[in-house]
Amino acid sequence: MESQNNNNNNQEKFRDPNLDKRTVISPDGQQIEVDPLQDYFEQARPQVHKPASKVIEKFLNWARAESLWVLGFGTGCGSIEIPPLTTPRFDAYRFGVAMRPTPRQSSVFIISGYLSVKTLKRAIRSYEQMQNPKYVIGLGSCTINGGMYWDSYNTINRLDYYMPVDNYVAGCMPRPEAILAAFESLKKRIKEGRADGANKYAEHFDWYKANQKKVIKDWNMPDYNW
Amino acid sequence: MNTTIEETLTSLESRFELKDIKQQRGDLVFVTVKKEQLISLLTHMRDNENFTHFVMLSVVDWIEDGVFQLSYILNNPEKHVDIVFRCMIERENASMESAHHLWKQVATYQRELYEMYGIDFPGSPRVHESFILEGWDDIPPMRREFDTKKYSEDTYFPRPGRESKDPKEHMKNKLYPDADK
Amino acid sequence: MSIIAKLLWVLLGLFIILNWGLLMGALIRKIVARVGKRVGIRWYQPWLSLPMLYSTRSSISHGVMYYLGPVFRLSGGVGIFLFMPLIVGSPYFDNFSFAGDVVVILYFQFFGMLGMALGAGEGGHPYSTIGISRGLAQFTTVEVPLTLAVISLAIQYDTLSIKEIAAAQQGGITNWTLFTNPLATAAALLSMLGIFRHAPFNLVQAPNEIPIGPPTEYHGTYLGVLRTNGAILHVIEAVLFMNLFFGGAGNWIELIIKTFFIYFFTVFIGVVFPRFRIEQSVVWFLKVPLVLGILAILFMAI
Amino acid sequence: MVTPIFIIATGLGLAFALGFIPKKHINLTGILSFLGLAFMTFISGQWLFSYLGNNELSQFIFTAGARPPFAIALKMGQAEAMITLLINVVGLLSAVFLYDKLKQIGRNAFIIYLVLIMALNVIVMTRDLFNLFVFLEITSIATAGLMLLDSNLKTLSAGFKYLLATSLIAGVFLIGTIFIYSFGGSLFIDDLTAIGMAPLKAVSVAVFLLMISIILELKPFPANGWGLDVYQTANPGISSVISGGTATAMLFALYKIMPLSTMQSYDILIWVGLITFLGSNLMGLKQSDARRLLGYSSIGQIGLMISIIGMKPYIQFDIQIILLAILITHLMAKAGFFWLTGIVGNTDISKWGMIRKHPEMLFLMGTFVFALIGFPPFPSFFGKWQLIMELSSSGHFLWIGLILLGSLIEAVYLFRWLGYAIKKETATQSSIDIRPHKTLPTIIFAVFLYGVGYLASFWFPMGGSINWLPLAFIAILFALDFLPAWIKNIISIAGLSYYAYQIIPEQEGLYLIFAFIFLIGGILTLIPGFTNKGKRIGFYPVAMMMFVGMGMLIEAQSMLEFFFGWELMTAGSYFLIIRGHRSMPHALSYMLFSLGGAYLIFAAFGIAFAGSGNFLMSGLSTMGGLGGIAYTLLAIGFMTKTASLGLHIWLPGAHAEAESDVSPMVSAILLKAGVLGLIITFMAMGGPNNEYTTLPYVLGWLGAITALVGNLAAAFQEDAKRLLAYSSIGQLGYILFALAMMTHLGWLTGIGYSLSHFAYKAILFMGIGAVVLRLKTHNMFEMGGMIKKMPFTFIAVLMGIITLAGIPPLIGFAGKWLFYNAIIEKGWYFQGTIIFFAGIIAFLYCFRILYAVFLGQLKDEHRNVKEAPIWYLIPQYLLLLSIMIFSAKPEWIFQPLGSMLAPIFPQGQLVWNEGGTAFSDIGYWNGSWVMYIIGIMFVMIFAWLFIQNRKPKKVKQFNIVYAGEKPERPETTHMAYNMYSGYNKALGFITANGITTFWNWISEHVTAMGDSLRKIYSGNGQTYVFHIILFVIIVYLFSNGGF
Repeated sequence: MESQNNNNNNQEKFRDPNLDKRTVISPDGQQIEVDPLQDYFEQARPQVHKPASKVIEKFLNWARAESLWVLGFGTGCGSIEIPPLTTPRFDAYRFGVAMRPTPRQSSVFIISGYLSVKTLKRAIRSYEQMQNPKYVIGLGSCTINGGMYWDSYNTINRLDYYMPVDNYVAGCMPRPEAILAAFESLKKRIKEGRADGANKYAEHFDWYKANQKKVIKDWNMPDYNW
Repeated sequence: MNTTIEETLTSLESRFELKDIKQQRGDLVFVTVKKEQLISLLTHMRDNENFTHFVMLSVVDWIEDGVFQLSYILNNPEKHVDIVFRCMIERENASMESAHHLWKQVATYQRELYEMYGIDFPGSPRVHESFILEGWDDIPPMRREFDTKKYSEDTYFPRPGRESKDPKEHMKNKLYPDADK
Repeated sequence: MSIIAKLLWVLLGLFIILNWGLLMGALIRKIVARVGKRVGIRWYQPWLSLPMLYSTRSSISHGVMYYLGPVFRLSGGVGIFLFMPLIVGSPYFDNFSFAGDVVVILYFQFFGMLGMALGAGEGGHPYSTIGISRGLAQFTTVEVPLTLAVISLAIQYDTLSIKEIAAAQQGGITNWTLFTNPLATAAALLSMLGIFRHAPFNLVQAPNEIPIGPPTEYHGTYLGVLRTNGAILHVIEAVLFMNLFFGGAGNWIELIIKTFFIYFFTVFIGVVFPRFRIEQSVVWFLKVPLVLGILAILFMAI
Repeated sequence: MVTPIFIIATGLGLAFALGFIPKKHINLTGILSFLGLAFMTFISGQWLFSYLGNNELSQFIFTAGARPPFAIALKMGQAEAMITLLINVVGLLSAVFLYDKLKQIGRNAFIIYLVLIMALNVIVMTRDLFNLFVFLEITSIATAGLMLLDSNLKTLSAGFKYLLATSLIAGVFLIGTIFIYSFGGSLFIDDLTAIGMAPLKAVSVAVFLLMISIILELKPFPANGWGLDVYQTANPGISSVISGGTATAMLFALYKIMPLSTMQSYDILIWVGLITFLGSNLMGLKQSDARRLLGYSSIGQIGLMISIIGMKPYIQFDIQIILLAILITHLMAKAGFFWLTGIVGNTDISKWGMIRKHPEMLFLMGTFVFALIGFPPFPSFFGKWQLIMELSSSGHFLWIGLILLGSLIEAVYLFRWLGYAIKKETATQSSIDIRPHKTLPTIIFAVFLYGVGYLASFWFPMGGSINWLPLAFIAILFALDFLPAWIKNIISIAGLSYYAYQIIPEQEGLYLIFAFIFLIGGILTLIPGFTNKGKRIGFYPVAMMMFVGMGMLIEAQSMLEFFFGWELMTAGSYFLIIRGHRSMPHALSYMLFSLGGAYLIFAAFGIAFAGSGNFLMSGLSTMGGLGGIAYTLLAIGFMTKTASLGLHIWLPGAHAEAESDVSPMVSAILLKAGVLGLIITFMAMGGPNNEYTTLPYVLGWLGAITALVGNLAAAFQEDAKRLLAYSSIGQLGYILFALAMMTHLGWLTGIGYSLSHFAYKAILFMGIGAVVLRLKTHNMFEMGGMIKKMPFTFIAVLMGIITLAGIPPLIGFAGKWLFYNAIIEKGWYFQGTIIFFAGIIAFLYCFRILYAVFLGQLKDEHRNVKEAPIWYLIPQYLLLLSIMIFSAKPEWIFQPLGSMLAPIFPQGQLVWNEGGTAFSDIGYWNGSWVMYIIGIMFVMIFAWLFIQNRKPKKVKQFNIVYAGEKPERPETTHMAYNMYSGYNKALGFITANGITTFWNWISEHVTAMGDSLRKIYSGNGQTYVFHIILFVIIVYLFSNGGF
């Protein structure tokens, strides 16, 4: 399995000392070897979760679509466009959109602008910690094709190579109205049952991982972040 | 020490080899010094001339001349005067004496320079650890021989169909299509 | 009444309370939104969120206690409901209040808190623990004025039975504890601010600082259970105050109106005031509310 | 019958004869001396035997066949026989101990030694004043001679000072004798007594001189610098003769001449004695030299005996018996102790840790220390008991106070020393000299002490009713200490079970409850002991001592038995506590608080005896006019065990540092002894309608504040066991409060709480103890994640915590519910609110201990930790089972409890209906229904969640959302250190260490006082002489009504 092949050429150079194997002495004097990656983190691959029967799924998708819980994670400059959503002028709450502070409880991940490699690592981790079903909105040109950072040495060009994206919002930067429109279009997608990014991610897990690992040279985290 | 910046420079000249003294403004002077004398000069400035504040350290890549130009900017907080000491170092195996013992924060600048330009500062704390790039394995990205566009195309899956236009031409064509005619 | 019938009535009561809790939450949020010149959520939003949460396809578990945490929490909420008489004089909606008096309810609050705290604790997230330690710390002093108020009531009515206290307030608005024992009511209302944990006493969840405190790791079904509990608990705590201080409820309409205003009171305060730090809120409850509570007892005992 | 004149003859004759034996036959000299001493012993022994058999009249022996004043009269009565026997035994055994020393010095040493012993015998027997003077001189010369034999500069100087002082004293005696003769015309004491010439002023001066000189011989404080140097520098063998023999003889001499004097002189004795007792012990506080320390102790004890002689007119009981009991204990223990210092060979008490390598020596030392303090079963216990009772019934409470204070101070330094010996690490190499001729005498005296203790119990009223069988069992356990621990554990459990089987069926009412807690609890807490490998030297006897002591509290019909049991329990628990890892200071403070408390109880018993005239426990309810004081004393005394605020500072350390299976014993069980005491006190006060309303009121407040401070302090602890210990303080505060309410519901709460506290605190301490056992740390922030490793322990601890916190449906809630009702009924609203506040604060530490130990992040080094040993789990789950049963059926426990309390508190009982609902006047509660409802609901909700969420992915410890990062180490992700920092900022001031500071202040000042007193001992001979003269003058002036 490719994700097992965690060693690129620079493994030694980018060693994360926190993930080194180490030996500790237990209270009764035994030596215990700790392999942080194995012992601290669950690394199992994500599973594809079959939708429920059609009628029920339709109802559930409606419920999901009408209560979108957004992870408050600002990745790039677009994150400044998100807070206005909760203000009286735009008031996303009336569309069933709410902000959540933790990935565990969120269903929508807005990648708000360019993603440097460093941020990508955190974004992947947060994305993987969200529960199925989960949706991604790519905000701004940068997530589509790199935007004004298209030739930067450190910024990714296409978000959909690293995680399944449901909606892109073009613009540099898109205004909050555009984001609201994105929510509406996402809702439509969900209700139609087409927003199945989490399962897509699980199905094409190896491909996504390979892409991720191609740009993240110092891969120092579990292959899947539960 | 009620000296003006000119007097300071005069007194410095008697001790160090200063070249290309250029007074940009009343309170800003650029001076080029030799690599070997730089650290002792900085020390002197800090201890005797009251230039106690280290503003920043930056670098210019003169690839044509085969040198890096390091600029150490010092500030005299009482007289509000800045002096910039420039220092040329070889581009090949670039290395410079570390100044972190004078001001702690210099170490951070030096880490950045090492990561972005590959200039080594032996002895500087944590200088070889990655600074803002996590897992960079190519030549330092800010060196001018590094082709960032090619790197990006090779690495980041460029989306086909993207067009790049020269902004000036594009805007001209868009706004004044008839200007040339 | 046979036990089956009893159970059915209890379930009916629970159903009403749950739905009223969801609606009340939505209404309150709507009012708060209007205060901020927003439109606010749709009134049926809570009914959408619950299926959304319950239908999460994947979930994780940090361990047995983590799994049981929401169970404890909801048991706490439903338990208080079960021991609470809802409608004065109604044999159908007095639930299992024959099993214990107000003391049982006061102490059963801890059941859910402790279970939830342990569940969140096993989640292993430091923010959860910070939230819990703040919540417990704040709760210690929140309960003091309430205790004093309940003692004052017990002296006043010579009983600890909620049913009897509520029954004693029937026959006109002037018979309410609010008017017959205003000091105790004031103490209890202030302590209620801490029980409902709106601002200025919402440091426990402190959304901007320690994500959301105890339930940081909870998601999906777990969170659904917690939200279900929240809906029930808010109403039933309000019912407690209603029974003790605001004359109980003769019918469901009365219950709905009274609980709404009781709950709204805390929200209203919360909209107006900023958040306290934990050492400030702990001490705050030992100042004015405590003095009010002591006066309430002196007032009744002498 | 060999006439006592042979004692003199043997002594003198041998002394002369030895001179003729050539120096090289030193062994022959030695053997002859031993034979002589043995013969002297035999003579005394045979006389004593004859007196014991049939109450013969005392024998007078007139030398030269004439009556006084023409000849010297000796008397050999029962007392003389006893005293000479003691002196001769000490002499003989000391000689054995000193054998190599004497032999090394040579023939003269034997001669002097024989003369000394003989002279002491004569001092006891003679009835002639001049003869007394002569032998006083001989004694002092012989003593000095013996000291000087050991030739070094220090002994030389000490011996010289000794000679100087004793000559002066003898001079005073001689002047007195001359006066007497000139007025009375006789030197025969009995004749002089018959004349009855005391009223004459001049005579009284003469008698005063006689008396004061003998007192001076007994080294009264502060004119005793010369005597102390002797103890410090002389060979321990000699010291034992001086302390045991010479002092005994002198005391008897004093006793003998007292009939000559006036009543006023008795008062002098009392005050001189008491001041000596107190002053000498005070100065012992800062002493670090073993022998000088023993010297202070000796002088103190002798001072006590002087004062007892003086108390003769005030005591109805035969004072000889009291004196004898104390004297024997002092003589044997002190002689043994001096020998022990010779055996150990290091005189710095802080270095005595080396004695640990020889447990039998440690055992001896413990025996002597406990004997000296007056613990049971030693004779001095009975002596002091009777003394205090008698003084009390004659109304001399000041003296009682001084005696008890002095004893307490003595306990401070002796127990500190014992603590060093048991616990203090010492780098010094062991240099213990355990040759048989050194150890044998010591062992003999230790054994004697126990034997005489047993005999002594029959000399005193009610003493015979003490049940010695369990004590014999303990003795057997001591003897079997070489066996592996598990065998001893089985034996102990069997023994305790048998004891329980004997006691429990006989009990009824509240005693039954406590018998159950003490004995069944004892059995349960012994079970974890099976995990111990090896021998666990010394554990089982002392554990049994504690449990037996508590059993005796239950059994006790008389105050004597109760106090006997109380002291036994204290001693046993002291040894249990000091076994802990860093327990030395905590064990000491435990012992001091316990002793202090015990002495207060003692004093109160005295008052009760004065009031009721008998020793029965029922006498406690007839206190005479002093009820208020007596009950206060009792309450404070018992509160030292329940660790109420102000008296609690010993508890956290003692409980936390104790071994894992000892903590539940001392916390769950031992504290209940204090509760039992309080219950007895309150019952004696007369139930609900007593006349002492202030005391319960004050205690109620005290209990409430204790609960608050204890719980708050518990919330701020980092040490898991300390947390539980502070929680015990808090919980005991509840109990005190509940009992102080003095209502039916209050007591129901208090006793119910005692029971449930027993159960859950045992579970918690065993659970946490097992964790500590496995993790080898007490710090909670170093633990974490144990739920995965020790799930069964977690369940038990969780249930314990739920019970503790009083959350329905477990039985702990019963306490809370009852509290509400009781408080409102009683009208103690504000105290009650504090109690509730404390109860809610309990949640802080409840959560903290559960979270920090069992939840949160597992540490790397604990990955291989195993579940707690099965022996820890068994008792926990047994207790848990009982908690569950009574939670489901609270009426099974509270209904019988209620009917037990009904005779005492008929008002305000709970009413139970058939469905198991309890009705108070204001509230109602049905434990069974609450249990069913919550149980069924919990299962249903769990099923609901399970249906919704069947297969959650099990993840590992770092799979947490961490703002996109990943945690680095479990240590930095476990939020356990200073968990309630905000709370501490707000309310932490309440737990500021004011009380500890207060007690430290007291101990510092007392010690400093002792230290400054010591400055009078300049070490200068002239100064000492000046002291003596000044002493005589001052005492004279005082005896004549002031300056």
